[in-house]
Amino acid sequence: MLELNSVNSFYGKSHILFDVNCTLKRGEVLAILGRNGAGKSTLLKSIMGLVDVRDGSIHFEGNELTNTTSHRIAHQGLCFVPENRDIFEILSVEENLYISHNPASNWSINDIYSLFPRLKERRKNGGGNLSGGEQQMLAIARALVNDPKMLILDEPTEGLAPVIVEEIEKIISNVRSTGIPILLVEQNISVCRKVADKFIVLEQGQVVLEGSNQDLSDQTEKIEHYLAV
Amino acid sequence: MELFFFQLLNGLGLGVIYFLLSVGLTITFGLLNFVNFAHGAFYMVGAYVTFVIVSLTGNFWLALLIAPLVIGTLAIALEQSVVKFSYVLEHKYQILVTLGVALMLQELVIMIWGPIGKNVSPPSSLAGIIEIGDFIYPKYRAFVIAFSALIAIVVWWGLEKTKFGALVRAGSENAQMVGLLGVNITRLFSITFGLGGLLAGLAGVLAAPLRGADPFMGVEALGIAFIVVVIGGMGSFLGALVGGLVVGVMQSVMSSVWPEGASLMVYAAMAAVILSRPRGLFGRA
Amino acid sequence: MSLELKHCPILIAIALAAFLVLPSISLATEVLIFAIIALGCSILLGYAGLLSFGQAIFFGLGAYVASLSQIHLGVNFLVGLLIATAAGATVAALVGALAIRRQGIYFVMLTLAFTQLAFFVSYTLDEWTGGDNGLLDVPRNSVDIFGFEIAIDSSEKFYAFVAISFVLIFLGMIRITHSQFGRTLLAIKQNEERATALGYSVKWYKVLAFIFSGSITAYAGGMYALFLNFAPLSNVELIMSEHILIMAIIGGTGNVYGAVLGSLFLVVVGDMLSAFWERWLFLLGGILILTVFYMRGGLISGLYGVFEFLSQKFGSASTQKES
Amino acid sequence: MSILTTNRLTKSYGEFKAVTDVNLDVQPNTLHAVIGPNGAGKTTLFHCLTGVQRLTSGRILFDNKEISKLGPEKRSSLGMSRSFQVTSLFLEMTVRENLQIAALGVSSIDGFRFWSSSASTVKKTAAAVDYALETTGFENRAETIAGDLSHGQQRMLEVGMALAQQPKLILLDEPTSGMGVDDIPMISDLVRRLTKDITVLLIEHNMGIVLEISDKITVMQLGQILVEGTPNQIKNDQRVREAYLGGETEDA
Repeated sequence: MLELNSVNSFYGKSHILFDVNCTLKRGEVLAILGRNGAGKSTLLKSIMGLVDVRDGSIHFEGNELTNTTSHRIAHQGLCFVPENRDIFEILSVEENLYISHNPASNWSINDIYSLFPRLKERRKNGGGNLSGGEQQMLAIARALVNDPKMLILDEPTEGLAPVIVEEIEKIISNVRSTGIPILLVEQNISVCRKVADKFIVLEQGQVVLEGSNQDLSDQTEKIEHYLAV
Repeated sequence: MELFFFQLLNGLGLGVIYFLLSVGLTITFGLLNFVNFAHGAFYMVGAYVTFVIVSLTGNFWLALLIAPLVIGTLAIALEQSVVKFSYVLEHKYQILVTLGVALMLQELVIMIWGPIGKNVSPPSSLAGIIEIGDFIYPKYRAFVIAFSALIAIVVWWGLEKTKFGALVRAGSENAQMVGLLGVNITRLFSITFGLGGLLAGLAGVLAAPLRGADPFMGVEALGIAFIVVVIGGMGSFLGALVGGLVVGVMQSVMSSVWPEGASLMVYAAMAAVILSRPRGLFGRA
Repeated sequence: MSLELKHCPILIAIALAAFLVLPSISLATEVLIFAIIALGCSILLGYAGLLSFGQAIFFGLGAYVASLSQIHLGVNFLVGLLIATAAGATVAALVGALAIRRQGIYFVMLTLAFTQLAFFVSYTLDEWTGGDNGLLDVPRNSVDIFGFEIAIDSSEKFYAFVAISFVLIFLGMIRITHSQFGRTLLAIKQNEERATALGYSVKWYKVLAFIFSGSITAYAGGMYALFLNFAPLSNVELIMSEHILIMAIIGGTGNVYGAVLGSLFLVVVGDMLSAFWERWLFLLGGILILTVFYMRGGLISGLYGVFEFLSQKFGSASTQKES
Repeated sequence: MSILTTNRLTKSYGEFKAVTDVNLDVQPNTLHAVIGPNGAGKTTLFHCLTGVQRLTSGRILFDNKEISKLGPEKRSSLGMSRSFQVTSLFLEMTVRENLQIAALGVSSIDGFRFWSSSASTVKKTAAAVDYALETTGFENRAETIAGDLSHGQQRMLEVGMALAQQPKLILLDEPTSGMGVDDIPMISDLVRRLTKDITVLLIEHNMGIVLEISDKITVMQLGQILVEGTPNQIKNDQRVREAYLGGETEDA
């Protein structure tokens, strides 16, 4: 469904991504690994039209996305959950869902409430009053009601308690089982092992390693070499 | 005492007009982070369009209906042709561009109608006074208060209870994220800009029978709108309402105590608020 | 010193040319006075990066103080102008110190509020300022040095005085803009956060820029009142601030000569156009917009562009060798 | 004799504690690195050290002087310079002018000289500017406009500006951020060389560099110091591994 062909992205003058290729099929979860500053977020932003792609192309279901405006890309069904969640703090939980809601979506706001009872309890609360975990759930929920054909998650488990991480893992598997592919930036390898079908590792803006879920366990040492120590 | 009450009511009437004038400015600022120095011109042109419609048809109600739409359209046309290209520029250049627009509109008005102001008479049904016991009050001013209050409620409802309003509020917090939800942000911008202009035009319509239409009322109105927005807090609906009323009442009451000092006071208040509390009464940090 | 020597003939040439070329001597006087005023604005906008709607305060203040000193103190016109300059510097320090406590749009709003305050104060103090009517019949008291009287009682003499002031002030400002202070201001304008991290007390630089700007504007305002024999209330209006800004921007704020071009453009074109088209300000609004979008450096950068083009076209042999 | 110490440094935003009770101890002429995963509080710590943000509680001692309440410009006059994570230069000026402005920043008066041409003021900075040009290898590009430099070169100039101030301590905020692979050795060589004359406190994501060149490493997590030690100690520390990779890495 998604196809990136030697993508080169820039922030102003700095060249961040170098010839990145990857593909994603229906019902697949692709994890993008890499250190801070390796270009993971830039990759997602390139897909969403937030970063200048000077070379290469991005296609989704055959449509060219390269350098179109973000709202057009969102209209194609690419739903983005940014790293810092970007919940609208002055809007209530319900309003956050309401402005994103697309009647065509498989998830109605009520479905979301049964999926995330916690959000139902807090639906009148301001987005700014939510805990980190609740914000993350709301951010994912906000993407789900927007009728996603593909989900893009930027470090959804970052800074969250293990219980909530588990819950998010469940949601990811749940969405995946409906056939919606997911692009996942994640630094926590154990999460990737549980949910990802395949992975790529970015270093200094280049793909340095790719593999299947099995490789995540088999090549741990190699991957860790890229990620940290 | 009665005089005081009279002035208080006058201040209220002035205040609601100030609110209509300022609310568009504050919301465009909140959403676009854009300061429109041409905002006062919308108010002025609103008064002139009223003058034209009333002198052609003799029907104020028609002006009340049509003039705001004309100004809203004008605002959108300006946004599309000039203003939107300045969004990417620094604040100071945005100010200069809109300053140029304001100057052009003002001179255009003088070219057409001359530098001398025009009088607009209130509708005959609202001529005269209402008497409540001993207290008398001009009918038209009473109408302005009631009508503006109604509009204030409509604007509040639109901002708080509709999807469009929620998008505007969301956009003022994080426009990029709104775009990522599939909303065409540039269109949201121009519609909001147009609605802000429409409300300023409406303020001009309501003000026309009270103070006539003159080419320099735009500059004056811009100053007032800035005071209101600064005191109330940039980007805040409630700020525009409270700020408008505070400034209106302050000006009206002061003008019976120390007429020359009325304007002095409000500008001093503005400076004091910026220095001591830059976010105003209700502005977000 | 070489810097001043280089610019001296250009400035004298400008002053002479204004006298010889312009249709009237009063127009020439006005051009030079407003060139100083536009320069005062450029110091703030072009060097310190501060968009201020406060220039009318210093302009009006200079006019009032110079006039009052002639009427009530009876001091000679030179002393009067010096008092006006000192008043301008003091008020500019005050206004500047308060205004720079806020940044961006709030800074602009503050300067706007201060101008309006100055206007209403001037309006209210009508015993001193003449209120709406302005201060009428302002004399130019002659200077008396050792029994030797210098009076500027003709428009030629007054022009000569303005021209000398113009040359000296411009030389002074060229020195300042080419000094370490001028370069530091440019650095602050380009990247304030970095300048602070490098150890610069940014606010004092801005206040000093305000003082320079305010004092020369007040001096010019004083000259303008003596020129007209009249200090109108419109000097302290917000619209005056706007016109000064527009003048500086159209001329170009990054170079002292931009101020001359801006003044020349506004005063002369305004004079010519207003004769048969009173609403020429309409055009000015349009030009302002075009300048911001297409020629951020103003007329002066356009002029340099033309020079460069010409020298490339005709002097190509020498320049090509170098590159 | 440490050059920089912090005593229970704490910074909170409302209820959220970004940095809690951090005790840092930097020895002179060493390269001390602070690392940690996202959200560990490194940047907040850096802002507190440079004076961009006020501490909530605790103390900072620099060269035996308490500096906790001084603004950034005062700290730089005392001999503490910094680089920026996002390149922050005077983009319309030449490399040399950037360094001159930096060198003059430490004296409180020279920048105010409006009565003499800048050439005379600039002479004073010649030694400092030359030192910075030489150390960063910009001798041949001194007259290039900073905005025209490549990204990697801008990062080098970023460090050069801090050097031109001839500081006792230099704080580097992710000097390699956004740099191409090929440029990184250039920076790490430079940083290593610096400790001959001065002390370097380095905040960095790139573990490879940090392990290679640091004398001492402080690892932060969730606003607190997790471990401190030499590169070898850090390399083999299980807690560091977990902090970076999440739980369940025991099979590694």
